[in-house]
Amino acid sequence: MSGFDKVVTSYEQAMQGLEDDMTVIAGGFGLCGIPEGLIAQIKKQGVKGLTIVSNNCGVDGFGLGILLEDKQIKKMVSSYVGENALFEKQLLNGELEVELTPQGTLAEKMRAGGAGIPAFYTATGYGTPVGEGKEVKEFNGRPYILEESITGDFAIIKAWKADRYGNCVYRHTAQNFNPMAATAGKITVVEVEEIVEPGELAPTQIHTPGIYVDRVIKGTFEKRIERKVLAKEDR
Amino acid sequence: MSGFDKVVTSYEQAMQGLEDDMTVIAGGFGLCGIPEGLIAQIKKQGVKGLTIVSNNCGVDGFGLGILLEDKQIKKMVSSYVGENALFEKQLLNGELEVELTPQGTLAEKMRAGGAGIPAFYTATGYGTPVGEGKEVKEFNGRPYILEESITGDFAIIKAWKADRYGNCVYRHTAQNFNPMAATAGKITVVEVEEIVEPGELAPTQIHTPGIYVDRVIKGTFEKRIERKVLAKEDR
Amino acid sequence: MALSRDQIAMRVAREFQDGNYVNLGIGIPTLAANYVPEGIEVMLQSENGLLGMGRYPSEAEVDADMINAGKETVTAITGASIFNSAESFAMIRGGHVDFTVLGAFEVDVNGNIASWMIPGKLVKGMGGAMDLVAGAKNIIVTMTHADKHGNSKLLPACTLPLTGVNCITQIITDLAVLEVADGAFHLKERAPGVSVEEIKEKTAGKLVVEGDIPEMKL
Amino acid sequence: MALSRDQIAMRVAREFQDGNYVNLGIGIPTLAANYVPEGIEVMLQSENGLLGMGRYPSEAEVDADMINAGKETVTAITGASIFNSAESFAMIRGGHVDFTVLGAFEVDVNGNIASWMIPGKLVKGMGGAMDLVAGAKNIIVTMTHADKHGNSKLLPACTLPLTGVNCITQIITDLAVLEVADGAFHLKERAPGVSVEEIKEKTAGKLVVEGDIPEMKL
Repeated sequence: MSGFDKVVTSYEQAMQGLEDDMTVIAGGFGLCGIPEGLIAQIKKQGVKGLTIVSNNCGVDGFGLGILLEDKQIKKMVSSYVGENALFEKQLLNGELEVELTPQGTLAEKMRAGGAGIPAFYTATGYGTPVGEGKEVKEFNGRPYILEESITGDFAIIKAWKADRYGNCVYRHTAQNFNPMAATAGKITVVEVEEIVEPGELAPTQIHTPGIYVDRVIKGTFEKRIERKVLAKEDR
Repeated sequence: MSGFDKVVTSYEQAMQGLEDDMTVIAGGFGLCGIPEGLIAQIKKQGVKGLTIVSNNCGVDGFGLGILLEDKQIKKMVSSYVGENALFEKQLLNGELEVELTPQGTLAEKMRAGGAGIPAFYTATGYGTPVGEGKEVKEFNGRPYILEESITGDFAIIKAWKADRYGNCVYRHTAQNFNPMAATAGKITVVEVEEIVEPGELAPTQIHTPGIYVDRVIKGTFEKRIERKVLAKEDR
Repeated sequence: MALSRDQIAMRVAREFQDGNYVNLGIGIPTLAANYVPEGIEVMLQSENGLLGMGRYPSEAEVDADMINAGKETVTAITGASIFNSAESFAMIRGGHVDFTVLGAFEVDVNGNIASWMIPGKLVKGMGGAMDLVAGAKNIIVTMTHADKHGNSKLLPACTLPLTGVNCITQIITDLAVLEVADGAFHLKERAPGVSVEEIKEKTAGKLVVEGDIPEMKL
Repeated sequence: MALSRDQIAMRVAREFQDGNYVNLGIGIPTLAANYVPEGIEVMLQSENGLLGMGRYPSEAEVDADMINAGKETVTAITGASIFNSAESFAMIRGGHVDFTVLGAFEVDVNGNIASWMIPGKLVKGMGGAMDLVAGAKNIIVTMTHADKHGNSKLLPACTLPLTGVNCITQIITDLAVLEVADGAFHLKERAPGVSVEEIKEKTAGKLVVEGDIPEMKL
């Protein structure tokens, strides 16, 4: 009766099956809500030629940025990048390809990928470089562009708590892209702060139902803050 | 500073602005999670020619079924209907029009309507009567049909609790279509069992953020059960 | 002898593997939940928004806010999750549900299925059936092999309006287990005591019979 | 005299009505939150998934899991809601956010905006800006009227790659408040002490000046 127990105990198990040239969808916004240990494991495994789909690419030395160090990333699909010098360098060298995608379109592409919607129309990006070469159709007199969904070989997710069945909840704004990314991976791996027993999470309050999750691992997190800004009286 | 206080105290206020020939999107699945008092108010107002978008049309004498009594409904957009004799009669008489829509497509059309997605592709219904006349496009060798989103002049919603800002939570499976319907109304009215103060609902546990909600009213509910089935030992 | 409804359900349940997420349609499919083999756990998805559907409630547990896709009162298992209809069909359409079991009026050799509409009769709607047949990874159709007049329901081409195209790969009837591939039904098992001849006779679509056809284990 | 950054923000804040949901971009737009008029409440949406963004945290309140769209540590107000990025942009794209305030490099007489990409410079990305300009009901662009070399940013046609087309209706600069309609900028208000002549001179796109142009109230 272990079919629903998604817990694994080593990072090797967590990322087993990851190979060169695969597509990995990663949750997180900036350095908030990122699966730190899973990213470290990808670096350790040394796989190359990865396409990474994630809103950002971390910073120098932290987050997805560490995968640049050994040139493991072939292509980034993101809405905002370049918070790191190494990224900039590899991009200008032509060692790294970037597909810039509007943030909302990126979130919707992941959701659509997980939901069996191969494509959808959006006004976002029409008439801009993002719309170039894409199908245009008018609805109620307004032009929209057709955007295709995204799925990945792996999805790597950071949640707050998960139960053994893979049901997840996220903490504060560390939710961000994680729930959509979790639906869009052929293999979805969740790194959590705490593993709880089934029943501890209220059924209506689960953000990611376990059906989307293949593996759960308990991690430890540095949770580096990108921009610490304090209230005036505390500065 | 009353701009975010969505609470109204009468059903007249709750449904103010509803007129003949409008489109109303209603949450609920069968008789579960339906805004009983808002439906009663529509009957009382006596508006005619309504298009109602809802997964079902209630039963004789309860739920949306009561709007058939005075022939207020011109058209139903639903996935499953005909649990009531009056519905069947009006349909066969040609007094009522029905647009049958697959359940998942219906849910997605409401979500898309609220999310500014005018249309999306789905495999559901391809090659069936549902797909007739719709645009077909292949993705990865599989044909999909283009489905357009749905929005309404009003959305009527049943939630468990809402705060004054309109943040809502749903109880058990009474959630169903309510969250999507809530996003797709020009005016969204929520009938709840309990009104709580802002802050009583945990921010990450809110199912429908108040931005989608225009009016909140406290109702009382009969909560009729359509099919009471008991465990064998209790029959 | 032809299988009973419960026996068909028993045979269906033998397809389940430990850890499968399963959506069971109304009727025979629902019965399959009663026959999940020892040592195997499946989690039931109900398309109104419940993953981890449990047994029917006791009188004290009855709650109008807790129903299944058949609008019956129901309970949730420990570890269940509850969500909205868009999320529920995202699971289904997105291929996250491992098995869907549902009934049908007709199935044909191309894997087409008709299950929701009989012209001339009142059409109540397709509910979630079209989404389920378009989305699940594996679909099992359960039905009687022939209607009460003896007319085959396994056809060269469906005659009724379709629920889905090219989507059915497995059929479990009161007489046989069949796979659908390459424009034919492939006979895999027969009900205890039912002859290959009888199955041939009641299968209107092209039937492939290769080698010895074993009797079903229930 | 040309307005300071804070004065532009003050003028922006006068556009807000009680009960508005507002998304403020980085820079001058963010400052507008400090100048919301007495008796008016707005709720701030941050596109990383927070409705009801509050002030910056005290040292004790700092939490790596609580940030805004600018990746700054932040707090939530009582009655806030937190959700995923798809839901956040459903709000934006679906037109549920009343106001978006954002900066720009250029705006033109057709309401086109360029704000994210300068060819030859490293392109960091559009983030959520394209979704915001495509989705919000009302968009206010805040920027200096001209660049530091004196070149107008209000053009007959944008020269840089666009962020959105036909979407800008209101511009608040250090010199003026303008509306965009019918292929022209319409001057509505001027900064205290700034002449219509100066505004004409620094507006490269067609400018319509009708009647007396009042000074802004801050």
